[in-house]
Amino acid sequence: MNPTMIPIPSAWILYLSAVLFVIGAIGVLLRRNGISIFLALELMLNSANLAFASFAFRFAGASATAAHALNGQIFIFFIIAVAAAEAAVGLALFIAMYRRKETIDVDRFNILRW
Amino acid sequence: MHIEHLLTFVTLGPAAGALILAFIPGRLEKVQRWAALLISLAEFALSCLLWANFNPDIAGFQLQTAKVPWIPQLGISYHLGIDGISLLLVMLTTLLMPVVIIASWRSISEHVKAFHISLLMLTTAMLGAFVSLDVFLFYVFWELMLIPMYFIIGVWGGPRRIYAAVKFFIYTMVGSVLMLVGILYLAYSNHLQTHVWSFAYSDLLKAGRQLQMGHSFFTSPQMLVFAAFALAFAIKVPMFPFHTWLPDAHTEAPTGGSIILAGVLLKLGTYGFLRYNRPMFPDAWHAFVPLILVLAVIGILYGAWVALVQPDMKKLVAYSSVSHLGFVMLGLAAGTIASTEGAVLQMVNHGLSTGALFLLVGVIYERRHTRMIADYGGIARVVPVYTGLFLLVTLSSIGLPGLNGFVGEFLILAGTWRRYPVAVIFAALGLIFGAIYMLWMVQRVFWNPFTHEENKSLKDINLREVLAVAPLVIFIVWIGVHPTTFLSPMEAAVRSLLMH
Amino acid sequence: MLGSLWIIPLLPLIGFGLNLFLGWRKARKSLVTIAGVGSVGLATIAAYWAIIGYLEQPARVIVERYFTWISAGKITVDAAFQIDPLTVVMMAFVTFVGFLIHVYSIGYMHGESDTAYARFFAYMNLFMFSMLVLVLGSSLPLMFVGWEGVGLCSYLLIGFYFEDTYCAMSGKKAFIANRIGDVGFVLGIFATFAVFGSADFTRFLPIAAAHPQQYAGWATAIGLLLFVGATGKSAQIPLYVWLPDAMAGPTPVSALIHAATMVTAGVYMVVRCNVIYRIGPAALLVVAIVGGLTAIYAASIAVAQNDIKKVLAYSTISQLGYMFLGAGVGAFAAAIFHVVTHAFFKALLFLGAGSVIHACSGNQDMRTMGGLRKVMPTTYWTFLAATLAISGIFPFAGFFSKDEILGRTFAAGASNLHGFGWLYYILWFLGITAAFITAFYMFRLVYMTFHGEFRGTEEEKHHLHESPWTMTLPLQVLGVLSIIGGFIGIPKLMTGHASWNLIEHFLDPVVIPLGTGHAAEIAAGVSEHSAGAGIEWLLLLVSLSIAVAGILVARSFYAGEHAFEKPARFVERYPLLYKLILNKYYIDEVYDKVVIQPLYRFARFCWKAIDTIIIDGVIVNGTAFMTELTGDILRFLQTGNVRNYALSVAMGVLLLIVILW
Amino acid sequence: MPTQADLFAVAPELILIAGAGVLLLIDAFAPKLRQISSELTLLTAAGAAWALLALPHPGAAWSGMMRSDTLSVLVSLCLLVAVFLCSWMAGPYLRRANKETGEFYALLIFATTGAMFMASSIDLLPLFLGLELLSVALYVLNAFFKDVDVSLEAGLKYFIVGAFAAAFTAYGIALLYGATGTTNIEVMGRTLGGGAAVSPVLIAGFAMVAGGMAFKLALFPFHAWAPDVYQGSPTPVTAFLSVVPKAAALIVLLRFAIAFDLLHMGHSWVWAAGIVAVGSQTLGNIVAIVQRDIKRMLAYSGIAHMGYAMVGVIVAGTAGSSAVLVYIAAYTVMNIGAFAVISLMSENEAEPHLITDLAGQGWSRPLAALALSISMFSLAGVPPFAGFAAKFFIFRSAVNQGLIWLAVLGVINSLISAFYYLRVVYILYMKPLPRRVPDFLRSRAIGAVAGVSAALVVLIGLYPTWVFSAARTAAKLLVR
Repeated sequence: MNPTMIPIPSAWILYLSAVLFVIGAIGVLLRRNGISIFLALELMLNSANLAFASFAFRFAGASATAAHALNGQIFIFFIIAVAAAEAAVGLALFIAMYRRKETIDVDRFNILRW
Repeated sequence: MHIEHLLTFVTLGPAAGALILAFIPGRLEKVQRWAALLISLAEFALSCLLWANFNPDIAGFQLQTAKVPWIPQLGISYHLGIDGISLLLVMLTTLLMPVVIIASWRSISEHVKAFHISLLMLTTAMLGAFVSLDVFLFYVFWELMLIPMYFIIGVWGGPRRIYAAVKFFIYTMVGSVLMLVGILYLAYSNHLQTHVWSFAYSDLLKAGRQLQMGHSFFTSPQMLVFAAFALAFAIKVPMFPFHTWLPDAHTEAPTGGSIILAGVLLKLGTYGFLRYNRPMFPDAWHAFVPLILVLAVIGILYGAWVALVQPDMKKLVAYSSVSHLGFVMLGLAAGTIASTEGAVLQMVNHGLSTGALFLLVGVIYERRHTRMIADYGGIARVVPVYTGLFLLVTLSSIGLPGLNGFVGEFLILAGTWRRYPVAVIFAALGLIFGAIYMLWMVQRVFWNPFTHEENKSLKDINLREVLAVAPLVIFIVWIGVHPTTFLSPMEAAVRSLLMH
Repeated sequence: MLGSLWIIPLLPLIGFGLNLFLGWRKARKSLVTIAGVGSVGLATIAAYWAIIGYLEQPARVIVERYFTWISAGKITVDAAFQIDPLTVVMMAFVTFVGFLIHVYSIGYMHGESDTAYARFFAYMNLFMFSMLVLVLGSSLPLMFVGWEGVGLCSYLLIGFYFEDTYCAMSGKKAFIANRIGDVGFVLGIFATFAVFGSADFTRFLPIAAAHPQQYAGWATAIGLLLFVGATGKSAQIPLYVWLPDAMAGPTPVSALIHAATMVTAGVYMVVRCNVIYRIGPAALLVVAIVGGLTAIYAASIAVAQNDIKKVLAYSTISQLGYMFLGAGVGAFAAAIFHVVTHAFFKALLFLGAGSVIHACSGNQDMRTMGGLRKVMPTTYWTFLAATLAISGIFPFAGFFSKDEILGRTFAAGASNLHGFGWLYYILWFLGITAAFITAFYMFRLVYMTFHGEFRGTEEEKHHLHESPWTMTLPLQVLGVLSIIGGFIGIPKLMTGHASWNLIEHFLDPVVIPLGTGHAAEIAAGVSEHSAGAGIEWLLLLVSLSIAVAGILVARSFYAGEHAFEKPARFVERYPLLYKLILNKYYIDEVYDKVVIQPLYRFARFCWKAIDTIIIDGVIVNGTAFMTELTGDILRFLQTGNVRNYALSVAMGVLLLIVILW
Repeated sequence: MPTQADLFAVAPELILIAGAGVLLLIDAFAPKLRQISSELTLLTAAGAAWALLALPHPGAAWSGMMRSDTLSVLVSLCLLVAVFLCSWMAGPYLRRANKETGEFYALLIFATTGAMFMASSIDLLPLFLGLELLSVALYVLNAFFKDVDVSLEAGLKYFIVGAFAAAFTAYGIALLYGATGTTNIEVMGRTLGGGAAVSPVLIAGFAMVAGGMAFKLALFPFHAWAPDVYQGSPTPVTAFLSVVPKAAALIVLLRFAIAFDLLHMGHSWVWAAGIVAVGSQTLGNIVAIVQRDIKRMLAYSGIAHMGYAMVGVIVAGTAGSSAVLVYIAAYTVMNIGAFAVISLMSENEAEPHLITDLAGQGWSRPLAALALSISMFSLAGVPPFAGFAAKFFIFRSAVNQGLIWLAVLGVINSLISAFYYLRVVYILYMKPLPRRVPDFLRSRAIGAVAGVSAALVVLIGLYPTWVFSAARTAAKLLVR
């Protein structure tokens, strides 16, 4: 049958988002460089977006649930905005860090412990 | 003043007094002392009014205050009232307060204001715990006691005061927190039965009685709740083996603190047993009586034995308290009218004689700054009057007939004999050991050759101190010669309390 | 005075208060004397007034209730005094002898400082008060008030010279030994309350008497418990140990408290509760056995003592043994009779000894005395009279009472009382032997003290003198009494008229007849039963000759130019026996090793091990420590590395998901 | 179609934002006016409070995305009190470090606004926005002293962990949305009530959102950030941080608990939440015992306290929610009181705030010390202070639901907590002043803050009835 006729199953998108989320999470846990951690965070947020998209896509598919689609799609925009805000603050923090310690290796910031 | 407000005045009076003191500048120490003294005397006067208006024929609570809603959604209200039992203990408390203040006149030299404020707050807490007819209210007062006592021990105490203060606080709290859960459970089960929220003593009394007696301890609500209450009270009493906070607290606390601690605080434990555990959980009570008996007897003997070898006078008296309160618990456990009345009387007796003992030890401590028995000897020569008083108090505490101690112990043991003669036989040995450790201390402090030169300059007890100890001595003799004055008011109350 | 008996004990109590005050103000001795002796004098007058009033009216028992002392539940004790023949007898000699000894003390204690003098009389007055309460009290608890009161006074008076460790220690020892007995006593009281519902003599005794069968068992228990108290107060085996040490007190004290009055309280109590003992024969038997053993045991110790007061102390114990023996065989009147005569001659002996010690400037060792009869004739003659009395020489007081007791004991054997005839024969034999020993050691004392040459230092010899009249007067009065005192109890045997035995006749109502049908009937019967006139005469002669024999032996040992030779040889032959007796069979040491030391060791164990280490160390502070330790370990989860924190968040979410699944 | 009612519903928030805007403008263009920015903030908060109390409350607003009723009023009031007190004490504190700028206050206000949004939204959209507004503002506030290492580190840590948690929240929301087709909590609840199968997706989503909230509450095991951030941040910020986000997050959890009727959804929830609650209590208390820095200690104590509050959340229902609300009120005042005194009794923000530095202050700074001790006793749950009342209601609700084991473990924990609270008190009163008397901050303003909060603590303790009855009405609305 002609693949152009078969829509991508929304589940696939969901799985992708999940994978991305996990990658992001692992990134946060493993990377020491502030910037890369930061990128990983972005990845996680956007995987959430993807998840929203996939669900919205699914809901839009069926007429019964078509009304729900909008909620998710709106949400995506807000998350993007929020991500931007976090980005601003985060970068500012990293700059401040660098100014004081000449490094953005987060493991070097452990005066506070125990 | 309307009669129904009397109890409120008595109970909250000291707190109000504390508030007044707070506004007197701290550097006017004399004013502080006098103000505190006057307040406490007024208190005593008020409680005498209580006595005057008390009707001994009524078994239940009387002179009740109006029920003022406090947390109406839960049926918690401010409600006070007394019966013959609490009346006596209230009198004891208000009697001891002036004594304490006079006794602390010299010995408390710094933070005078704070001391008296804590003292008065403590009084309110203790009185409140005795007279509240709402269990929540009771619990609030009960816990409130900890804070001022914590300061009294910790700020004005001896070298190891902080350890003692914290130990006192935590130890006591161990019991009371579980009691809180017990109270909540009672209120809840009361709600299940009546569909009304209430913390009133009378309601929880019914609720407690209807609690299930399961087969084993852990499946029996009544036993569990009983235990929750009992632990709190047993620690306060203190019953063996929950007593180890007492020696430290007693020894480290300033004279005044020790007097209150021994005089009133411990009574709250025994009072709790009598007021809550016994009538609220009759079945569980009967299940636990053997245990209480055993612990009481152990307490009597154990306390006496340990007192026997104490080098420190205050510690000795502290352990003697363990022994004496063992007698009280024995009387309560036996639960005959005679033994119970004896127990209540013995609470008062112990308050008087042990209070007096601590006071007198404090007197000599102020002069020589040592409580070690070994640092004295033969001082009867230099301080005859002091010796006389000390001897009298000692005799009252070892239960010489004609003094208060005997009446209490006699009633307790005579009453207990009907049900548990064996326990009485063991407990009676405590009378022997009591005589041994007390007289041995007396011998080493007052008799024997005059060893320490520095004791030559000891001043005999002065007028202020005599005034402090006089009220105690008066009642020691009064109770000894004519105990009926104090037995008759509680007769009805005890009777009805034991009926259930 | 009858109708307000309370005045009698009140007077000495007032004296006590006055003397305390005077002592505090450091008042002159004369004032103290007035207060101290005066109060007792008045009390004596009041007492006799009351006695006369009592004799004039028909009732045998009068109880005066003043107020309810203790009342709670089923326990009710009235503050009430009771007067009956027994009370009369006791009160009569207690007040009188007491007064005499007070008078004597004026001279004896004159050397003391003003305050000490006042203190002494204060204590003595307090003692008179307590003793009178003991005698007058109409119920066991009230008797117990006096009972412990006299104990307290004896504690204070033994420890009168409190700066001497030995005195203080002896006082404490006396109090504690008494306390041990008293515990038995109170337990007896509790049992009485539980069984009879009341401890008033006029209530529970008749009940018991009415139903002997029913109460037999309990009566035995109560009797034994009460008797434990008696062994403490009246220094019987095993609690006698305090009495010898009690001699540490001033001599008048020894005379009044530890010879004449207090120590006889036990006998008084047994007689007072005779009903209980009669329906509980086992208890009665125990009383008799303990009495008999104590009599011989103490006498044997007295033989070897060199301290004049120690000898008298042990003789007191032995005499008390006689009294209990008497009570034990149901001869209650005889027991009281001996109490009275003993009060006379033993008080006299002590006072005499006191005057001797006074003369020898405080020295009490007989080995350094001797030949005193020249310097102090009054003391000597009165002392001799008393000695004859205690040795049981006809017609001195002691003869009648002691012989009565021995006779009854033999009779008990003859009548095979409770089927223990043989036992009573043994007891009689012990008694008669003790009589021999008594005569021996008493005359040993007399010879060593008054005869021969003075063996002390020169300046002591120089200091020797007869005592002032305040001291000799009481001696003379008591001397007369110890001579004629016996005539109040002349046995039927001699006169043929039972009524001539005044005291027994008088005390009759005290011995309440029992309800019907009880083995104890025989016990009651004993008081009438007699072993037959012939045997009685025989016994009489036996005991008399025994006494004489004792005297002769003593003479051959300690008098004449060969004095002290035989004893020395005796000691050489039986060194161990001598050491044993000299050291009182090492009983004190045994008690110390077996009871006291272990107790203290155990107490220290409780304190150090159980309290400090186990409860406080391990459980209380251990918990706190463990909590803190856990905290100290857990805090290191806080690595300070932000990525770990993130990890914990992730883990947390996973945890939630897993659990919620 | 938005109505005026919708405007009323968010009027307080609007006022706050306006105030913040003004502050920022002043900062940028009228530096001279800076010194009044603290007062301005107080004014703004007061204004918002006025709006909150004076304007009508339409209930559901913004087409059911938010709710403005007694509940939101109560919570918002707590939040406003918090921001009021915090900015009041911030003034002198910042002035000493001469760091006082309008932006600080503006950020405080923004954070509060975010929290208020969280508290009053039913839809996850505004909720998420509020959450982020709150968080982002806080990231900056923690690191506000950017030349102080600890402050900076605090900011960094809070940021990384916070963003991480936020991502989880976001993804969780997505999953919830996926499972139910809506982002409105109540609607979700209804669909569940309608018997929609509980899908793994839903559970995962809920777990992630709950985790996000638990992070804000610093519940075990999401607590790790708290001690460091508390210790590092400027004290006023710590005070703010210790109450505002927690209040908001608790409400969110309550909404979920009630909408989903978690208590009856099976034991798994009780177990999960129970472990979290008791775990937080135990870990918080036990580790707090060994802390030397008082701010760090209070962080652990905060962990424990949220553990108690969690018990109320588990119970939910009227009893549980009302208890939680009372707890929020009580916790707010006693914590801020404590931190006020701490900010008073510190020499400079860079140094750790050792408990032992307080030695002898009881007698040299009696009032401040009294306030601190009151907070401590209250935190320990000793009557007659607010903390006791709060715990009382919590445990009562637990007992009523037959969750007695939760109550028992709770009281045992509050017993353990007495250890370290008492230590503060005895160091205040029973230890002598050190030879070198520390020169602590002296400020009427902070003193006033401490005084006010202490007074409130006593008031709520002695007469919890007002708060409690308000809480009950609110709770009823919540449950309906």
